[in-house]
Amino acid sequence: MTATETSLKNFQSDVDQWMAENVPKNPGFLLPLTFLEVGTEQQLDFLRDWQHKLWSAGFLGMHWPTQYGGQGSDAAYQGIVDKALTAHNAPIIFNTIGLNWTGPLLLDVGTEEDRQRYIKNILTGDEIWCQGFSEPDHGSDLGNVQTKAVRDGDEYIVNGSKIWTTLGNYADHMILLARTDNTTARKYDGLSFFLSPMRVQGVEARPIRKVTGEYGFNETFFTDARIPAACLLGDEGGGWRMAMKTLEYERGVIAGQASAHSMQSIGLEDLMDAMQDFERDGAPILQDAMIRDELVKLAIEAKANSISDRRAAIPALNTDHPFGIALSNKYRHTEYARRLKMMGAHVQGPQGALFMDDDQSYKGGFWQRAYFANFGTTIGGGTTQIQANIIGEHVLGLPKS
Amino acid sequence: MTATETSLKNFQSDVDQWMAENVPKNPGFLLPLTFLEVGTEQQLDFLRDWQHKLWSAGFLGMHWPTQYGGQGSDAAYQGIVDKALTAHNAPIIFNTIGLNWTGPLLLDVGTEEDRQRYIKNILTGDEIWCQGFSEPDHGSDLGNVQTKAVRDGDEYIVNGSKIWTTLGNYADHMILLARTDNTTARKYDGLSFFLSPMRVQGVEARPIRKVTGEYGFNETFFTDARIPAACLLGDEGGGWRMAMKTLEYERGVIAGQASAHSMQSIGLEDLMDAMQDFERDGAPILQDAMIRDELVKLAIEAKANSISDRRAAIPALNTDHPFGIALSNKYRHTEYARRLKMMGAHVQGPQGALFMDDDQSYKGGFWQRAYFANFGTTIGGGTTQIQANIIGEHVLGLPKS
Amino acid sequence: MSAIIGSKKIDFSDEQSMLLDVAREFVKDKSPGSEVRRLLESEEGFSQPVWQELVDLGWTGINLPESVGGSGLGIGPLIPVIESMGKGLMGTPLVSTVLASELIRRAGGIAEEDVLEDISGGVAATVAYLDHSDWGGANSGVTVAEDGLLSGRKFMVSDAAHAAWIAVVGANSQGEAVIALVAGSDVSAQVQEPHALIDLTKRATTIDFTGIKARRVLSSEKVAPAIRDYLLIGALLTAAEAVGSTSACLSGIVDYLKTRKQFGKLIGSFQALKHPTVDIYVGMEQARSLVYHASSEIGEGPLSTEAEVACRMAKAQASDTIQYAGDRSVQFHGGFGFTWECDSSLFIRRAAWSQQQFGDAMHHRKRLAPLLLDTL
Amino acid sequence: MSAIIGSKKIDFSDEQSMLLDVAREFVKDKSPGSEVRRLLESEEGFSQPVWQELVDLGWTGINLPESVGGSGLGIGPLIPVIESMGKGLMGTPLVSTVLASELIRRAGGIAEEDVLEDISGGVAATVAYLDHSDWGGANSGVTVAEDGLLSGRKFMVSDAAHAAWIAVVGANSQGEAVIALVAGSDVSAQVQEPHALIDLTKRATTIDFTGIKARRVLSSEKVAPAIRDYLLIGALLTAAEAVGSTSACLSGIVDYLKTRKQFGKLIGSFQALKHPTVDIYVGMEQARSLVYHASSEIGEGPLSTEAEVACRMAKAQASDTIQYAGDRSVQFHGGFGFTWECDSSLFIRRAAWSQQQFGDAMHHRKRLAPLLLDTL
Repeated sequence: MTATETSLKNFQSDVDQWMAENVPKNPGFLLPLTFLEVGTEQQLDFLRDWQHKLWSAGFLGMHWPTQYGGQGSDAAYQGIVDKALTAHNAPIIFNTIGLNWTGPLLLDVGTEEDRQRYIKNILTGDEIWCQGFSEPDHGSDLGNVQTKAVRDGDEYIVNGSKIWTTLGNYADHMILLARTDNTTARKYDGLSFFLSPMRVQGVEARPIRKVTGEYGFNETFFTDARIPAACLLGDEGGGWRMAMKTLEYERGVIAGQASAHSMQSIGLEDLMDAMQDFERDGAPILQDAMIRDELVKLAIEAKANSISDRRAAIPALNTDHPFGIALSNKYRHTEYARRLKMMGAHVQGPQGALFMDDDQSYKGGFWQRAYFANFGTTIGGGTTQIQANIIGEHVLGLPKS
Repeated sequence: MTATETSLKNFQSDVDQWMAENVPKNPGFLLPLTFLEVGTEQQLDFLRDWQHKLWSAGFLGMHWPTQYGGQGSDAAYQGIVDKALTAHNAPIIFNTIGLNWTGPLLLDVGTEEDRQRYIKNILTGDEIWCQGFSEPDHGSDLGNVQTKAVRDGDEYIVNGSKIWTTLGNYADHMILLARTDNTTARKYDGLSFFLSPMRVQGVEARPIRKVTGEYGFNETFFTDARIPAACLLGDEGGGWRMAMKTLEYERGVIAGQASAHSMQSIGLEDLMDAMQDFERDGAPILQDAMIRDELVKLAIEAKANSISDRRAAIPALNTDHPFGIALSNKYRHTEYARRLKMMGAHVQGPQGALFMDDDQSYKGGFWQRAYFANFGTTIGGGTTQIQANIIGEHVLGLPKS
Repeated sequence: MSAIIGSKKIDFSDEQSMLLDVAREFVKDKSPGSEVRRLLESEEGFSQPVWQELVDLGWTGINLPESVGGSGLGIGPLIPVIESMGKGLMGTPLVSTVLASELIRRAGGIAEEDVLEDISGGVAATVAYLDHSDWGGANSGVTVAEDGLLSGRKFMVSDAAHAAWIAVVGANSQGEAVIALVAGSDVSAQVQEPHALIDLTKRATTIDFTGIKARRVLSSEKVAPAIRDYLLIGALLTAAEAVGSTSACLSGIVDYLKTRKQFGKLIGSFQALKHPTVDIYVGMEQARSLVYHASSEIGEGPLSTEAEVACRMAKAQASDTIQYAGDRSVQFHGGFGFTWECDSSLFIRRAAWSQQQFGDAMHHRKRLAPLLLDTL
Repeated sequence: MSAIIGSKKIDFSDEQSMLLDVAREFVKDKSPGSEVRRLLESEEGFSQPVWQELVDLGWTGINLPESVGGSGLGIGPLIPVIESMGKGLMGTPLVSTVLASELIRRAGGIAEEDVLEDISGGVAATVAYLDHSDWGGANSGVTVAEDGLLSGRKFMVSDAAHAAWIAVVGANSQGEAVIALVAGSDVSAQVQEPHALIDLTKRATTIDFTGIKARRVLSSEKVAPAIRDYLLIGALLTAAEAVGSTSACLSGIVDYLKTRKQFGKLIGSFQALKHPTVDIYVGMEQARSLVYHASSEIGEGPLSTEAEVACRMAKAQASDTIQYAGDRSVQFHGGFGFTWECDSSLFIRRAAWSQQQFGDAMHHRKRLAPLLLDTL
């Protein structure tokens, strides 16, 4: 299928119809809002079924080659699917690290054997992927990775630990950045990149319990774990380049992802819906002047955020600080989301003191959990405070702190 | 007079009566709210007359010896006068540097000749004093004072400059900190303290225009200015100790001041008064829910500030951070005042865009000017940002920035 | 002219000073982190032996008259005790019990002395007030028939599972406010639905009182003011507890900022973390001042307007500060802050709880407005 | 579902792009700091030769139809021009003139084409709207008799001293809104009382119109919507100007933070200064986005609800941001910031002005509430 306007339009209506009929409704328990938050077998099974169903219907990996399980068409079709997933408020397509990072990477630099081996199972959800870059104590300083992989015949022996391993306890494979040489002049040159199996002796993913009480992340320990030497992607010592390429997929700098629907977003409309359900001082809460003002402030912020994002594409309106809007993206959106969700938790009155397991909690403690979970975005990937430094230094040219 | 309860009570009623009859009402132009803000001859003449009147009535320098123009009674009497001045919303007693810093210092360490020469004229307002401690570029780093005083026979030759010299252009004398020796091992040991005449060749006080458009501060330049060697207070090289003692009077750490009424404070009551005079959306502004909430927030802050100040005197309620309330005093009060005054300027609507010289401005632009002038307090004497460092480091024990 | 600020009274008696010392030591001793963590997994949420010690110290009777075995000291000396418990995140039905005894004392008469004797003697009690999620709405959804038979449900009744007495705020058949004193033993577990609270150190249940008979019904003209005062004192005690929790939260932040390094520096040297921490500190001290001020304004009789203003200000300030503190604590602990293991998770949950008890900051500011602004 | 956010349209035509470049260069050239300082001491507040150049560039007719000698481009392309003038703190009656021509164009008919021709040809004009200090109140205090004779005063009429036409918003004897077109030459200096504005680059007067005869009175059904649109477009142009001024204020702060040292470090390395500066930057970009969005929503006809929402959001955001920027600019410049000499004094004054023009942020948020919240 090539992307003519007519074929896209027809496709869109097909997709819409399929979604209307097939998007699963409330499963009776809270689903994760992002792929970072899969914390129970129940959630996992549900999401795996859903991904498989989407793939079976021919709506996943639209632009990936058919020989690896894709649909062999244009990327525009994936765009339509992703939009429809959002519009229909569909559960997330959870195998994100496989679909959006490992998959495109293998299609780009993998061997034919790697592609045959891994890609279809990524699409079906039969094999789950996780990522092993960050380490305890080194945070996001990837150049400083300390986990060691030592060649021993046809194997590498891996020792060390990784942190914030999303899906680690459920994963079959990890994209692993490890040090194969600690004698190189530049520390980056000692790193290698592996498609490393998780289900081998000496690999243990220990779930990290979050502030919400749920799981989703792991700390992954390698203790004399032996992995086949064939797991090496690219050359020994060439891991840094692979990791950087992966991050470009992660950040959407390069296209190729199989589905962008890795999180369900919570917006002002959701908060407005919630507002219908509460009273203050015996009257609908929307009649409270202070609440109204707070909502209007959030609306101004939300609108300014989305218009700013569009404005970033108009060069003549970005001459003063060319990358300012893009570089402030995380700062603006994640802090807005924190305030929004905090308000959702706060306006409930006493019910806001109930949590997820309470039958009387509002929407299963949805807002309280969303507020707590949002800290993942204001902490992870460079805290808000670091974002402010980045904007100050790289956009405004202020001296380093 | 010794301070018995009865005599104090009688005195208080005398003072009250006198104030009721003698406190001057609106002179037809804006008076300075603090001694830092005397900017015109008109203001100066008015304030000098008022101070002289207060002194003539026997209400100034209550506890200073009669032989120098004081009233020779107990300090409690001065406290009563000061309270009455505030209660009657009296104009400030402007010669603050003389009354509260130089005077007590001379009574403490001055020679009999110094006392005879200077003190009475401080009380009457006939001679005005200013202070020459801070220098351009060195801010509050007094140890680093660079203005030089070189002994030449019976004189010192002074060169250098001082900044933020309050009343400098009107002053007869300056308490001057200058370097008499730049070879000392400790830089503090090379400083001397002078009672330096302002009306001599080579001394020029150049008024600094403020953000309000008014004056009050000066930059004072010394160019081969010759001052009598007899102006030295204490020993040559003993200036640091004198300066520190002066600062203790300035900060009220030691008692002895002749009148604490050196500023008229602007409080929430004043803002409430102003609220009677404005409308919003065709109704009294006090009916606006947002305005009400802002006022209540300020009221909570004001009340918390004043109760905290009282709480500081109850040791058992200060065990966790013994000096926290005192050390956060400036931080709390000056920033509260900024918000209060900003609100006073802001609520006026279009009238808030008028300034002091406009006949139609609200109370002569009182609030706009007060808001602007308040920056003197959030910048001078260690900015708000530095105050936050002080609290973080000295109260909470956080590492230095 | 000074009407808008009003009284600046702040008393701190020798009893309070002594109790502050004793309570701090007590809580430090009985509620170390490991015990807090143990209890939050437990069904009861508090330790019976510790409760007994607390009873033996006389703390359940501090506010009650000597005639019923109390100390006759009023609410004031309880503040340092409750503040200390907040600091130690101590699970205990003390606040519920005190509020119940205050409500009963204020609404009842000589006939109620036996109940107050029970309480000062160490049985736990509580008040059932809310019937839906709005502190500002009418919460009279339980009706009390002539014969004392109740019908209706109450929501979020704190510490009800172990309460020997439950003071149920309801309405009689004429729609007048009454207080039904229900014996805990008459409320079976079957009619109680335990809540899953956001603050895991707390316990509360929804109770269906339908068909339960009150042991006694209070219906004099003292009932309405007593309910009003119960809500204000409830706000104050929540504020006192929140101030204590904020202070522990602050200590946790400060400790982390003094030891954790990033980019080769102690993170406490970064003003982006230091200055907000200072704001937490300042906000907490302000709240603490208002709490002790409010306690100085509360006497035996119905609360004065000054006392009402003080209680509301204390609650508004304490709520805002603990919310900010809990939020920043998670953020400033970075990745660790996002974990269950980090005590920030306890504080952000306590913050959510404290805000929602007896009305949030907005609720109280809205009620302060007419008291402060419309009286001139 | 997306009603609360609504349109996200943002257009930026080639004309706008070109005008942005031209206007920036023009203002840089004509309004350097020394010229700003010179003009603020002057009586006129602007330079006649520069005004003439601006007229020659066609800027007074950008928004007007070609039939009256304008460019027929609407309000959109004026935004970069006014933003640039805000950036250079340029004293000019352009905003007043544009607002007058928009009001007259929207309220008038063919008969008013001569006035619009005057304006596009380069005479200055203004609107007399306020009669007291409340944008939300009725401001119809000038009455216009059958014979066109006016009575009453108007307050804060911008740039009136040099206006050839003054559009006076008033009421006729039936109390209906009318617009009286008064010739500047009919308004003697004696009836004008110049204001001492907080923003020294601006000029405005109180005018007593009593006894002055309007050259023409507009009274059709177009008058009321035209006044409403005048207030919204006024808010938008003020926001555009404020965004420009904020950007200059920000540059001043950034320059100071990059060069001033304290305690041996460039002060911009301190997060206590750096992070608030980032917030000014982010707030300004948000305001700028909203301003350009709003200009994309305004067409020739009466403003749509989308356009109203956009104008109000732009003004609210721009007001809050410039207020914060001006305040922080003084503070962050320290002792120097407190002096007249420092340009911070110009920005904090511009901030006060911008806020108070066409309603402050609170005013607009209050009106946004029903538009956004009550339509679902």
